[in-house]
Amino acid sequence: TAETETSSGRVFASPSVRKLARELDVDVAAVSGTGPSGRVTESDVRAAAESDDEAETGGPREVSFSGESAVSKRGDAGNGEVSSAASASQSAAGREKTLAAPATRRVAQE
Amino acid sequence: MVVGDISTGTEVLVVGAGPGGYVAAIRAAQHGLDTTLVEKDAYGGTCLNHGCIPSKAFITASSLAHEAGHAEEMGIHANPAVDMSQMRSWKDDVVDGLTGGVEKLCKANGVNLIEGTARFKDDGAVRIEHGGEGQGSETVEFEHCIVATGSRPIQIPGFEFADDPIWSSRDALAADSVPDELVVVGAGYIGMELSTTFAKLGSDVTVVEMLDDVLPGYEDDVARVVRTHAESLGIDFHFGEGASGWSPDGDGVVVETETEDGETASYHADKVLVAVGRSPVTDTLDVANAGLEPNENGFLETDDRMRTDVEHIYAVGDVVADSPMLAHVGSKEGIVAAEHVAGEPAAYDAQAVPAAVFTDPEIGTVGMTEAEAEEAGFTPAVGQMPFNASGRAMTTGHTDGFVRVVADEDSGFVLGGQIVGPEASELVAELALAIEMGATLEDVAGTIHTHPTLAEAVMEAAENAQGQAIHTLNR
Amino acid sequence: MVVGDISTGTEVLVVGAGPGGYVAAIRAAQHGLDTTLVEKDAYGGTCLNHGCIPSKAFITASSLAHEAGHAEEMGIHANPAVDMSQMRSWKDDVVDGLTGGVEKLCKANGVNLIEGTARFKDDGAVRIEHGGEGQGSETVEFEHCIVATGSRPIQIPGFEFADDPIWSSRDALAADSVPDELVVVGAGYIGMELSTTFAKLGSDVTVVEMLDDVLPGYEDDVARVVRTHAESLGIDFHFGEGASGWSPDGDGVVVETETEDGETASYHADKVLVAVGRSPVTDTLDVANAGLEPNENGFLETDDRMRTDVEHIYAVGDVVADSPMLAHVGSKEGIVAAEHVAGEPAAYDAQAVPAAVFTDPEIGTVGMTEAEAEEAGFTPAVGQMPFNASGRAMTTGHTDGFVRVVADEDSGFVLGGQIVGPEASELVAELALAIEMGATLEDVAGTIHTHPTLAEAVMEAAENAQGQAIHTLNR
Ligand SMILES: Cc1cc2nc3c(=O)[nH]c(=O)nc-3n(C[C@H](O)[C@H](O)[C@H](O)COP(=O)(O)OP(=O)(O)OC[C@H]3O[C@@H](n4cnc5c(N)ncnc54)[C@H](O)[C@@H]3O)c2cc1C
Ligand SMILES: Cc1cc2nc3c(=O)[nH]c(=O)nc-3n(C[C@H](O)[C@H](O)[C@H](O)COP(=O)(O)OP(=O)(O)OC[C@H]3O[C@@H](n4cnc5c(N)ncnc54)[C@H](O)[C@@H]3O)c2cc1C
Repeated sequence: TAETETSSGRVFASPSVRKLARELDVDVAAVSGTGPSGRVTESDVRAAAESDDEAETGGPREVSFSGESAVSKRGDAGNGEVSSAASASQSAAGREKTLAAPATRRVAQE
Repeated sequence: MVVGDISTGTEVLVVGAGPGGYVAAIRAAQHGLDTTLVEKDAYGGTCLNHGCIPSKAFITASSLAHEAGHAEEMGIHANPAVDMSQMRSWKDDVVDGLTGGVEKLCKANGVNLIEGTARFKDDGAVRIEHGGEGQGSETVEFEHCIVATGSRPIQIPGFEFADDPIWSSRDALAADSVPDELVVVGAGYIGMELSTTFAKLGSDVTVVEMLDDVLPGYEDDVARVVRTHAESLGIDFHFGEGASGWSPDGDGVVVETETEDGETASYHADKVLVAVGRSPVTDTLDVANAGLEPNENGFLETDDRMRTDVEHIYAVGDVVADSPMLAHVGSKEGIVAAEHVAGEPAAYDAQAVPAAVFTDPEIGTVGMTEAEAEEAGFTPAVGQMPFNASGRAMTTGHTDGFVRVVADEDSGFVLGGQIVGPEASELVAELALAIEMGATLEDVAGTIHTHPTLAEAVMEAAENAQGQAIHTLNR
Repeated sequence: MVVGDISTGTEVLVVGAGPGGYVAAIRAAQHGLDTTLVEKDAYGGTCLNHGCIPSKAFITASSLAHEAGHAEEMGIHANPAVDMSQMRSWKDDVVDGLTGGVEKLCKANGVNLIEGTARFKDDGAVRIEHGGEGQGSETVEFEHCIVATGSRPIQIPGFEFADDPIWSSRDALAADSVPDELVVVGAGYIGMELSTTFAKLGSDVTVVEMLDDVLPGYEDDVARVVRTHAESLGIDFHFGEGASGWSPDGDGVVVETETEDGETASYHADKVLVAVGRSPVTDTLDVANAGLEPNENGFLETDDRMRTDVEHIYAVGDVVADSPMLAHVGSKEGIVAAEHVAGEPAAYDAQAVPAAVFTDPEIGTVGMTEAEAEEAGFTPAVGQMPFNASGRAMTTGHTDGFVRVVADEDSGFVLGGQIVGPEASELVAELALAIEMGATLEDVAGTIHTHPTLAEAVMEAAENAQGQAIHTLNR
């Protein structure tokens, strides 16, 4: 199977985010992720669809990880992830959960 | 051996070497802290010596014997004979291997091990009495202490575990013969696991339970699958009855029970297993001397860093208030406490705590039920996959039960799962990760699952919640 | 029955009702498309009738019999007798239940079912010849077609499946007696699964393999665990030998083999199972008439929407080029094709395809190996947990093998996992989800895993990769 979107490498985004990217016609491999270690989140894809300039942000291997960018992103990552998740389920009044993964929450605590 | 009273110091003192304590000690040592672990009895605590491990060993072995004896349909004709004392010594070997391993791992990570009973002198030191006559005692000063003293089985009036025919779960797990008739008081998870085990080994099992169903706390349809199967193994349930006393009768005993309305009944038995719950242990270590006050039920209260009211004293495991009395919860709490002492940003912030019951079939649950999701303000989207529609389940002959996934309708976020069926204890791991990762139904349904596996049922339940299941009809 | 040549039309025509085709048809119908599914042989295809399902039924049953007969250590004394024709009819019942289910699910979802062999007339119509004499034929015009014609076992020169002593995997799975001596040609996953099964049922098994190890494609240390255990079951391996011919010998046959250097050997057998691979089926349906050209190995090439070069004709399942020949891959491809026809934003974009081998112990793999991660430019962080350090594994007596997790050192992202050991096929599901979600080692290690379960080993392997394992020494 030829994988047009992923042929050049691993994409660190969940199946639902990748589907959203197809729906919004965004090349997920070219989106800079703001999730932990550069994971591409739903809000990243929506932002890319709006700004419509995702094509310039480079290939998939740059997206994702390592180096200072990832580390500096980590700081906001926790909050970013939490707030995007929270907005996705605003109807759930009184929800105590934060919908952030274990590593993200740890970063938030840091 | 050290005799007399010498005094040493340690950065972290851990009291109790169960899954709460030994994990805390190892992790503390991994962070470079000078760590001392005191255990009065046996490394591994209740879990390895008298709980999780021996029970699962007996469950697995008794299931193999039972299954092989009931597989004519598959073309397998066997009439297995069980040598209980051999089964018990195999189980002992398993336990010894693991407890020996815990000791080795502690040492290899640089944990100082002390055998003895620790009692607080004040909030900065314990006195440790070594086991056995004339072994002396020593004082250990600590900067931080982690209390991991666990729990013990609750006794009910009239039923003393010291009496030979009255079994605690610990006694049941040390059995080297199979009682002809066994009365089990209590149909919680420990009572149900052991009832099933002894029924498979050939005991005539009668279960007496005050409440009106097995496995209180589990949803009706989940408990029903287990109860129905237990009944098919010949287990006789009496709900709404409390055990009020017993008397010797020939070689065995007669157990009397009473309903709320005062009706009585009696059951003959060779042994009576009392499994009505467990209470926290704080009386072995004079907590008051350290300024700790157990709550009205005897538990120690903590914050999410596992600190008690006395900031540098932590509590983890079964002794902690408002926390499920489960080994893996204790271990997680131990890790949090150790890392917090080490200055790491750890907290007990699990979104989802999986739990398993090793009955036949097993139960595995994690996160919210549909009712809990509603209470929390979600509009639940619920999907289900019965194992009788699973190819893998059919090829094993175990098709009772189902996987249920509970999600938030709006966002699709997975909130919980209830699994009853083969390998439910293992299958729940994927849903725990899904919940912790903030995965949606689409993520679980969109992840390729190996065919033919039971895990496909998790995917199918997620698809069903979206109205897109392949192997079940969608509602 | 329709006789004569009438012509009807359909929006989606699916050819072949294996796990690729029937899943595609159901999903297409769920999206409201007028869908027709043609099958020439049996609903469920290879997988349900002659592959995944019957093999797993035999594997489970033979394992139960074998295990019960070898559990003296646990105190279980049994000498199970296997009635192979009864085992076979139990297996047939399982298969019938599932294939009947597939038919019902198709109908319930509104799929039109046609029995017969479809051949392309052109790129807009097929002619379907109904099975059996005088059943006639019909023409069906389609807007979109999904080719899901699957694969068949490869024959090697001199070994015709038509000859009675020569078995394809399909023949082996229809056996109603156990051969005293079985020669298996090929040590790939099908050969290894069936060798193990028949060895457990009592056959003297000899495996002849051209390459120099079992399970080509799997890492050495993974394959070794399976080979060593297979040897302990008495399976005799001969590597570097190809089967060159056979001749009758008394009631049985003699199989001749040859090495590259021309050395020969011969083995006596009652049956010879040839399991050297499978080739795609495109010759049943005159693909050229539709303008399709299989590649040099006979597969159809597709894009990530499963479209062939002829845009409105899709291919899914074993017939697709560069795609693992696995049931769950076929099903996923079927879903993608159906949803793409329906205008959904679907694509085959799996980051991780799990695969299992149901040997003893099982293998479950997903994503990248350490070597593959290096090749892809990552610096791999690798963690491992041996099952002999797992409490749950010890309580089952199955402690061979390990869980390995491969991650990216810098980011912590989980890239792959290799599991060999008990329930490996199930355990790999959690790692597949982890990879698809972009989870890090910390996410997996930070998720609470139920004690005592085999799934804890996944968590421990992730901790080990971070240098923080509790139950193994960290490197
Ligand atoms: C039959 C049975 C089956 C179970 N099955 C499961 C299961 O399948 N899964 C699961 O998650 N849980 C199971 N549990 C529960 C599990 O055993 C407990 O949750 C777990 O052991 C709690 O761990 P802990 O470290 O808090 O305490 P414990 O394991 O109770 O360990 C406490 C240790 O502290 C020591 N100690 C106490 N006071 C002192 C002192 N003053 N000085 C020195 N040492 C001291 C004790 O000797 C003991 O070794 C089961 C329990 C039972 C009884
Ligand atoms: C012994 C064995 C064990 C296996 N175990 C596993 C396992 O554990 N896990 C796993 O993932 N995979 C396993 N496989 C592989 C699995 O069976 C295949 O990957 C899967 O069946 C492929 O599905 P498919 O839909 O592409 O094709 P198939 O299942 O081969 O179905 C194709 C169907 O198309 C029909 N057909 C062909 N031509 C026409 C035509 N012209 N008109 C109408 N109908 C037509 C055929 O009759 C057939 O029913 C196993 C295979 C074997 C042989």
